[in-house]
Amino acid sequence: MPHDITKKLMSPEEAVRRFISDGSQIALGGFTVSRNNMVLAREIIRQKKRNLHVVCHSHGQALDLLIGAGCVRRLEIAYGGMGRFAPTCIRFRKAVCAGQIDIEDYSNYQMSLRFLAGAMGLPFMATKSGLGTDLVKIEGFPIDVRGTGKVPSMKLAIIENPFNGAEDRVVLLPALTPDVALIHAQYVGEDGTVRLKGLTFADLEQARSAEHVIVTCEEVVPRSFIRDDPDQNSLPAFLVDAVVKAPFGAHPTACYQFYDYDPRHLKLYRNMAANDDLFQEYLENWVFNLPDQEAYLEKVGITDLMRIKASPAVGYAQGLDRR
Amino acid sequence: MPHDITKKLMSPEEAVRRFISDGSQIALGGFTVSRNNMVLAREIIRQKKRNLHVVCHSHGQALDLLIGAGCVRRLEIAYGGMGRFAPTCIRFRKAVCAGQIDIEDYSNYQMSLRFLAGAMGLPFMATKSGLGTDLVKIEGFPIDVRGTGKVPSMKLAIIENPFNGAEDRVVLLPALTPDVALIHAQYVGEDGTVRLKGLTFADLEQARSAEHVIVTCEEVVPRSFIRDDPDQNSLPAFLVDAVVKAPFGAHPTACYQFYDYDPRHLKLYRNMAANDDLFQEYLENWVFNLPDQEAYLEKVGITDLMRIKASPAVGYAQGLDRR
Amino acid sequence: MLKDSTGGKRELRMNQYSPREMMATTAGRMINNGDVVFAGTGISMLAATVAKRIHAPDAVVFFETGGIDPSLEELPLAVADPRVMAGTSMNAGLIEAFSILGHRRLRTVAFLGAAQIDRFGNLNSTVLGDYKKPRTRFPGSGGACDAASLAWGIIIFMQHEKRRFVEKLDYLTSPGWLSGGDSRAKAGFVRGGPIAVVTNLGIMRFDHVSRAMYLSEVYPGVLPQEVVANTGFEIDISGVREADPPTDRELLTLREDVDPQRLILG
Amino acid sequence: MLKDSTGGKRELRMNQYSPREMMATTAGRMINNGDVVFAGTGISMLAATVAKRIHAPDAVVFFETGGIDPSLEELPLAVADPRVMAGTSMNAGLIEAFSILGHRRLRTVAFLGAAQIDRFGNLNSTVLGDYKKPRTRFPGSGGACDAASLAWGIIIFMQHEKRRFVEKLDYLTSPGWLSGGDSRAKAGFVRGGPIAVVTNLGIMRFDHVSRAMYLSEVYPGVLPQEVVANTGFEIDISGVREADPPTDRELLTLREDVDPQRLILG
Repeated sequence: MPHDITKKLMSPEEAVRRFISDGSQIALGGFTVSRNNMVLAREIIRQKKRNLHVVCHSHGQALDLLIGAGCVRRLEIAYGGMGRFAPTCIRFRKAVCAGQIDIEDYSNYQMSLRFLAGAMGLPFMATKSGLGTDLVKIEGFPIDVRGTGKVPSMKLAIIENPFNGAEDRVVLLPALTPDVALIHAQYVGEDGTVRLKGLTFADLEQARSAEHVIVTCEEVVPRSFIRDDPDQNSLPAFLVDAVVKAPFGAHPTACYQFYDYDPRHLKLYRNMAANDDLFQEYLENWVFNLPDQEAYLEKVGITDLMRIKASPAVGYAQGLDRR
Repeated sequence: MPHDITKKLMSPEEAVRRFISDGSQIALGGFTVSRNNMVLAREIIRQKKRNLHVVCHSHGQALDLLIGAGCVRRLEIAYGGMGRFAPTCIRFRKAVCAGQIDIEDYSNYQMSLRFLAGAMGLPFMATKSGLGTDLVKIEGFPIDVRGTGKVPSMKLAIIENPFNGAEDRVVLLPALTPDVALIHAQYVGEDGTVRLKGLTFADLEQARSAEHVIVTCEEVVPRSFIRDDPDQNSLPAFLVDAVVKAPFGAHPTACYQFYDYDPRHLKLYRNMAANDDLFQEYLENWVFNLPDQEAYLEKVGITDLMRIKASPAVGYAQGLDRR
Repeated sequence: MLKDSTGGKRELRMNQYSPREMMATTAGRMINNGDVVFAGTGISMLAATVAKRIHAPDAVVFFETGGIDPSLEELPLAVADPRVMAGTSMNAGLIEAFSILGHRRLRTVAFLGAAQIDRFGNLNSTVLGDYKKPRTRFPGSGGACDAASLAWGIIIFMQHEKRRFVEKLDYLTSPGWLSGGDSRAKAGFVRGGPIAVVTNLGIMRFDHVSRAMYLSEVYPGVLPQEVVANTGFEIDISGVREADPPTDRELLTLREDVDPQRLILG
Repeated sequence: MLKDSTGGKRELRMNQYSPREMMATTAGRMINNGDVVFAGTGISMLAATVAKRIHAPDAVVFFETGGIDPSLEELPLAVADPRVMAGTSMNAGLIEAFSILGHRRLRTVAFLGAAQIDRFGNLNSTVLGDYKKPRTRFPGSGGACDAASLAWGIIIFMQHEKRRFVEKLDYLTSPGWLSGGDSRAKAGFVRGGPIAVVTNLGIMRFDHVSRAMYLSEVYPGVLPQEVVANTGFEIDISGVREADPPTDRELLTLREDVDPQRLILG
């Protein structure tokens, strides 16, 4: 059968080894508490990838873990937070204040437009968002990295709208074309087609903008299932390089229709991330000492996983104690 | 119940009367042989709207009928054809050759980008498509209409990519913000939510770019049905001004999962459109002499309608004689 | 304003209410029926939801993440919470959400918070101290700059403290009225700007000409001088009046219907 | 090249084939396994489908309308035919389709036709005569200009007639090699350009330096001079060879599997 995924199906270990190098520019899918690609984030840390250039819009857990583990050198971002569990991502804040990472601030729409430009093969996108703010006035990246690697020659450009005359100024945002996009999906068909359920955030734009795409998923489903309603599908097989079957692969963040975020784990993380020694202990306990996702899930334990299991009626865990 | 469509549900007659005026800029949804909003096109002709400024990408039957009936003054378009039934739309060709309409040529991607820019509130979109061609070198609209009404000040602009230096030229395309978009959908929920099935073409960008949106539909379905899987929905209620229940509203073009295009009617049309007198007869027989969609469907007849009824297995009429 | 000094938060009586309850109901009243509300989490969720349940049933709540008109049977704790994906009219993505936010035919009202605000309603949610070597780092713009740039109007929630109401922002993340007067239009914006600032002390609005912030209302029991003392720039208090306290219906809706777990009410 | 002079089209024997069958199989062989093929209707559908069924099972056919990898159990007669929406891996829209077309990581090959072609493979599908007062009007670019601008490569189908192979186009709708040499890159394109022109007489390709069209292959029974006589500009025929006729398998697949109704084969 043509278009099957047997050649693309691989372990997280293989996917990270093959598609991510030191210095890679990687786009993180998901949004704050949802569909963070945690299984790949933990594997990147295990493989001690360094100097990553992360591009995302609003991101949370995977980003914070990667930064805390010292994998990230450069970051283009709109928001680093985990909602009520960490209004500002903890290791992110520490790293920025300590000057350990170079950061370039954009807004969510700006970052989404940059991914969309890359996805559509357009050189840049124009917007009015940000005029008059420090987002358009202040560059975060040092001048000497400008134009090197995947860093654009300017953060952005402000031009006059040629259709409206000098008074009408617009912001031009350079396209993003990351080396790899990391996406966690609910379903991948045996034909390689990807289906996201619930909000897609900017995952599709990120995937379409990237040179390579790794999709981890909750379920690999038969071709007949995924092709039964193609209107619901999100990415064609030919844009995906690696498929990793990883149930609960977004834990402790949520995966709509499969499981909720895990408030107990996120609180545990928050407490340990606040302290350098405890954070190292977290990395040892939850990343380095665990060889793979199976071991991780064993450590989380069936009780906590069942607690966050989504109700099929609403797609989250109804009545979950989130205080 | 909030968000219901009782205030928006109306007849084609009322929808056209309220939202379309002489000179309006209207975006036609659908694509060549599919989901042309025929029920509104016939009503616009009945109400003798004049000097319409039509904007579309690849369009067929509705466009040709509107042009033939003398409703259109200006046209921005990428393609006027009906596939094998009329490689070039017949009345369209006649009107262009006779200088009866002003025409501005773009490509499909260019027009789609212009709708997307309007939908996203962006002033323009950049692309490489068309560099070096007459599409970017020759303006079709007379100079004296430039900058008037909804006509942009220039067809397009070519600039140097500020991120890459002088050698890298790009085409800037002005956003479209039509007065009205005409969309034919499969489903509208009682909460006003619109669901398109099959290919969406640029319908969603057209609707989101417009000041007003008229949606005709095959079925009005209960709120519980449309909200059961919001991932499948296409437009929120607050972007829709009028909902018109119009079964077979795209006939003689196709509506995926409901009916196929009607080869007999399209051949009838082709033969009559080729001759000015016969075309007037077509308009009399199929538009002016019929008060509404019910009368139109009675005239088409149940036999022909059943012949094109879509198989639920594939969404079109399997084995339909299309020679 | 009565603080909840009785201990049991769940035993608040109807004639008592917390600052958060006052803020949520006050802001909720600014929502008109038919508005399209760009909600964040926290108190803005309460404001939007209480408005929808009481006087603005046709208001539509949507999130920058793409969730449009969710049923909100449980309160989301983040804009990407799966609770914003349930019972929606449509699950879209960021591109669609921000397109809606800036759609010229919609009266979109966005709720924002920030670490700092200046007299023209410009906001900082990025850093304190020097941007290149910050004293502390906040999450960043997220969609705040986009909302402040593109929405029909924004309503800002703040804790009223001198260190937050500052003469000069450490970083201008989200545009308010910029440097006042017509500077916002001159910068290139075609609409928008701050409507009001809702704090734990009262409501600030902006002069229609100078675009400078003034004190519009104080909550019952708050003195205008308290606002002056907690504001780091000069503020006109000459036109102040006392705000209406939450009604019984508003409080009941908030406590029993919108946030029974007191996840946000605290 | 044997014309079907026997009358019964369905009775064509395997050693007989029509020009259309020759064109479809010839172009089909230019598709590599794994290519992402931007198909139009007509003969390009046949070429793509016969390639997929024989030597390029992993090639993916998609349409500018947004249909990706449809099952094509029946032949679509237009790119918006509901037959391009059935059994697909994904039903998208134009924006997604053109994004795929230009995607730098994909080897996208587009099939195009036109009313006129020049020596550098530039195409006219807009007008004959003056643009402002045309002698006749064609449908226009549609996605052709986009495909010729953005795809990895294009393959062009033409009837080989002098009035179609012209010294100067009446209107340049879709960019080929523009004025030859490196003019395409200089215009701002980062890839693409015509690979071949497949006509009822043979196959034309383009010199790698001058980018001028030359005759690469003639069909069995066609003389190179016939090509010269039907070409409105000078064409190099010095390297011509005879093309391989369709194989039995190709013809069987075309006739019995791909287009049994002879909707396109005629």
